[in-house]
Amino acid sequence: MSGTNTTTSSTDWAAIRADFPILRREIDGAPIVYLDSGNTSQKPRQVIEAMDDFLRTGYAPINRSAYRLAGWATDRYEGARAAVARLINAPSADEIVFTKNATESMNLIASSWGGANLREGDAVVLTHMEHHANIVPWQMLAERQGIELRWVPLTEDGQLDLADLDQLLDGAKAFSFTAMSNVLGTITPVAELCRRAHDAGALAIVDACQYVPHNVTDVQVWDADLVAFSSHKMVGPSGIGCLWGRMELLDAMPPFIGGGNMIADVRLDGFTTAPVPAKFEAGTPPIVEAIGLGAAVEYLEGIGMAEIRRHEMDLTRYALDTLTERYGDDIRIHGPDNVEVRGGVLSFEFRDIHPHDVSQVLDERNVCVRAGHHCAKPLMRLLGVNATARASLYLYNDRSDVDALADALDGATDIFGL
Amino acid sequence: MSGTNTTTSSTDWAAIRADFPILRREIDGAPIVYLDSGNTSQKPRQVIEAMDDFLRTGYAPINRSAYRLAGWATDRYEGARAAVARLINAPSADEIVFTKNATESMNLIASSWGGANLREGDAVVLTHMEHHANIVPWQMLAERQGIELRWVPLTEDGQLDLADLDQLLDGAKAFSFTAMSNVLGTITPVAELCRRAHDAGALAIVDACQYVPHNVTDVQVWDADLVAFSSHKMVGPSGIGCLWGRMELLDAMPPFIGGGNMIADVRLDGFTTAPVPAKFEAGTPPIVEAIGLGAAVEYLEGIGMAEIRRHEMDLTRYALDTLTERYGDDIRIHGPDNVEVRGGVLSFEFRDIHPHDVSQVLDERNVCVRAGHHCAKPLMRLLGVNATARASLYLYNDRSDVDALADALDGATDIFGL
Amino acid sequence: MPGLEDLYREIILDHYRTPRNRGELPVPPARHAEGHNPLCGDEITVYLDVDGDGDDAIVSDVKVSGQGCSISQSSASMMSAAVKGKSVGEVRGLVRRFKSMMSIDTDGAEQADADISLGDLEALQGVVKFPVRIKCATLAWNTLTEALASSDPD
Amino acid sequence: MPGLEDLYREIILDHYRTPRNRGELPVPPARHAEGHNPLCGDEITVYLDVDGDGDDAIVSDVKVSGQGCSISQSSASMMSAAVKGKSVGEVRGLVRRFKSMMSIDTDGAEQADADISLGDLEALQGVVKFPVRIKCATLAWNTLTEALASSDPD
Ligand SMILES: Cc1ncc(COP(=O)(O)O)c(C=O)c1O
Ligand SMILES: Cc1ncc(COP(=O)(O)O)c(C=O)c1O
Repeated sequence: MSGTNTTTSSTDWAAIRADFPILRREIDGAPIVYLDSGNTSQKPRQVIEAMDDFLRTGYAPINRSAYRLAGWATDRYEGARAAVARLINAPSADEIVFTKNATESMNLIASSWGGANLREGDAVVLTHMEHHANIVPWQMLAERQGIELRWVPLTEDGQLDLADLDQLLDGAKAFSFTAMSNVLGTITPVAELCRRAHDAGALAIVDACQYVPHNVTDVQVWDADLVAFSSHKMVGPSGIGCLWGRMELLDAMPPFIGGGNMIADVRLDGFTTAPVPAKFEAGTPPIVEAIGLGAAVEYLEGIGMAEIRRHEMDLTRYALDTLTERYGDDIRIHGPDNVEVRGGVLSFEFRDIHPHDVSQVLDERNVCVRAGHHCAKPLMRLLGVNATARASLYLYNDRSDVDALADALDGATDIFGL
Repeated sequence: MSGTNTTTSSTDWAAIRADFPILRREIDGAPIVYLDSGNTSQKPRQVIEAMDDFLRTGYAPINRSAYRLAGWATDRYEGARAAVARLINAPSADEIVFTKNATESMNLIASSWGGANLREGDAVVLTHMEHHANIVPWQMLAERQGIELRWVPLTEDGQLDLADLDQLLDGAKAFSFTAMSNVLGTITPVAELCRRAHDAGALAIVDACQYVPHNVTDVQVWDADLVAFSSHKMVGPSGIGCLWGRMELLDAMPPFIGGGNMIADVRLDGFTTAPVPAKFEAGTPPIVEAIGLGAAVEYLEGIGMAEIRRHEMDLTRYALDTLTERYGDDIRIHGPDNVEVRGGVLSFEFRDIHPHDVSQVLDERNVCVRAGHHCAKPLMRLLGVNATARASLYLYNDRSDVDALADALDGATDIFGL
Repeated sequence: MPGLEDLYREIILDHYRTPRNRGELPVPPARHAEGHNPLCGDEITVYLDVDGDGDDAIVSDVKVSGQGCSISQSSASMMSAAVKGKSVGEVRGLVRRFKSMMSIDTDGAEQADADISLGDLEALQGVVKFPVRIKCATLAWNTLTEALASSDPD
Repeated sequence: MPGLEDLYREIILDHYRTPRNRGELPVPPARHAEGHNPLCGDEITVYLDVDGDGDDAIVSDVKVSGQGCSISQSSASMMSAAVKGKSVGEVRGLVRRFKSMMSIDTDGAEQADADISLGDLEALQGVVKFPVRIKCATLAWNTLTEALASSDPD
């Protein structure tokens, strides 16, 4: 398993930070304080260079041509698949499907698995903290096939309220839930949720978009059925996402996007499909992006996911403490206070200032946070806000970034005079 | 229009070739002769550097966050959309949808437009020279909605046989055809085909994947309704494709992939969609890839599409002549002989040697051609082969590449002794 | 970066803190439209009472509801004050004039409306220096245009 | 690059030019399976007459039809010659042995089958140096495995 035996002291976090060229960029004479990794992460030079080098010396088509350059490119592409499989401990690299992003992965699941297996009246259970990527595809399916959506409620401190879970799961065909909320930071008990889904005879589908980049992921320990995540949130390039699924499931699912590469044969009157994963990778795939993702996985493995998680837990604790100590009741941070069950995502209300204005004021000090609904409008309504400001941490952040955030918040007081 | 008034003499093709770093790579002490651009094209340093630079200094989320870095990135992303619109003379940049590849664009069309507008028994007309990307999505729709597919046949020399077109179009709801065949090189009379589709009350859908990279494209002169193409075939990065459509059409089409960015609002009981193009761009888009595509368009514009077309016509003529002069009846090149109606794609049979073996022998001299069915199995059956070898040219190729191909073919004779 | 004082002018903060014409109007007879800013989650609803027909009809009352940031809320408040009592034709001119100030292309209409006074709204000029906020400033105006275009209530 | 003579051995070209056991067998009683190499469009069908049950059953006849490159065709021809008359158990061992020569992981089965002689098939060893061609060489073998596994014809 990746880096589980690295000891804390061995990691030079300053050197890691230095791997990210953009963090050395200055705007108005001061460096960028990037606190928007929950949105999309920055890339280390190792990833940038792998892509650059491949484009300069190795670019070629995948799976189609027989000359050596094409063979080597295909090997690199498949190597990236193997790297992703290793990262999440998938039993086989062939169970990794490359998509364009986690959103496509979720749509593939809802449309292909859902389309083939759900009938009018069948229920799918979601939670109240889902990202739109794990809501809208099911609503689209509901429009087409009349399925019922059920929602797991939340507790006061932003965890899943599992009191009525068995009831919700009763008769349900699937339970699709996030492993970590992109708004609250809440880490859900994935293995337990998978078990309870299975006990109820439902499929366990995990949106691991916020989880994989920050934690040791083991889909076999989870005993999940289908798992979606994105490269761009885990120091990899944009333009590529992943889907992992158990082979029997993927094998039985109909294709989602049709075209070249996903077929065994095409005749005027119909087509037959290629084996998984090709079946789900129609058209020219994100070739350079896969190479970049492979390099990203190697970069993360080099540090160790357990080590990254420790770093982020430490930093999250520091952030929670610093902001509360400095601003007391003037700041309200959503989600659990216990960093054992939360990642480095801090959504907050600051006094009565609209998050958009908070973000504007922070931006004057180059502090980059997201203000908005974070593609989780149902959760926003539950929280009683239409937006929050959100600072999200990653392996390249350190305490100075948290301090910069805390300092910059003072600016908002000056302007809005509250 | 891009470069229509550049004169032939002004272009330094050697300098252009030098822009492509991979063409300087040597394998076994000799440079690569890349003749597989119909599959995927190589990238100039201008595109590679634009992506590299953006990753090092400008990477940020699109359309979501409000700090300046994110605003600038969004501007660059939208700038790429405007560049693509300019390249094909689209009336508005908002009519350009970024997808993952042309295959997704075609699936979006078939699933969204087709799904909403076609009923059991409705007919869609395709041609016998389509790529699987313009066949399988319609077959998938046929499976779901029972539509009928009709096929325009080909003439002896690999052009569309339009003798019975009106009959085929009679009562059809859409005519979806390629602007240029990826096997035969045939350029189809797109404007005429659009007109005849419209006369019959059918939508005109153009697979312009092989056309846009090599020709002046004007979707308004064509009077097309929906047009699909890919970045990676036009010196741009992998991982991004394009769809252009008339705004009224796109506006009326339901979403294809659901999730973040494509919504106006999401509630537990349903969602409303954002305006086009966001409606069709769910999830984190190919950000870096769009920046690269924008740079690719600028690169092509800098030379001028008309000028590129002239260069390729000249080279195609040279290739047809050289190969026929050298090998006479031993080589059979598919497709039209008139370069006015063919692009630089040369599929051929060489003696009785299997294309895969031809490609192997060529690879020993670093000559990269594709051997296979080129994702056009119905066309292969019509040609009576199960594969061809295919050399495809682009702006960075010159006569030395054609000569290298002709020379290397000799090697096949030595081994197979025919 | 231009100073934040260019953005957060006193008059803007005043409209933000004390928004004019907040509330709803009964529909019908009022027309209304709802606007979203997907970037920040802002939602706004504009209600209009319009008396008469065509460009000469008078916007006799206007109300705005919803939530948003200082820029979108103050812009909505100033918009409401500016359009109340004006004719539909005048309101359209004002919309064009405002959008042109926000440097949004209005097909050269700019010249024709150059003499329309924006009054308090001039304070929003500073937003142009903060391009991501332009959508905040124009949300109310786009929603106003939609409300005007929404089919006659009866 | 390793020389092409490593790939195109004389014995391979011989099997390519004069393929053994070409044709079809009536189904049923024969079992059959169809294989595709999506890379190059090669298609192959393997027909088997199997007498008896289980691992001791005998492959009494085998035919191969389809089109393909020199490597896939010669591999199919050599395969057909090698399996004809062998027991199903022996055939399975041969498949494992061949795949292991093609450096395709067969879960350590390699050792157990190391003593199985490949005969002419050894000539295909050179394919390993041309990784993209491995799929050509194994197409017939994968199709053979499928044909063996295809449900009893009656
Ligand atoms: C004519 C044609 N259409 C569609 C496609 C599919 O493009 P992509 O693989 O980029 O999706 C291709 C390229 O493979 C093509 O040549
Ligand atoms: C929890 C969660 N799920 C899904 C997504 C969608 O990922 P992507 O935008 O890469 O498709 C995101 C990120 O935006 C997310 O945070």
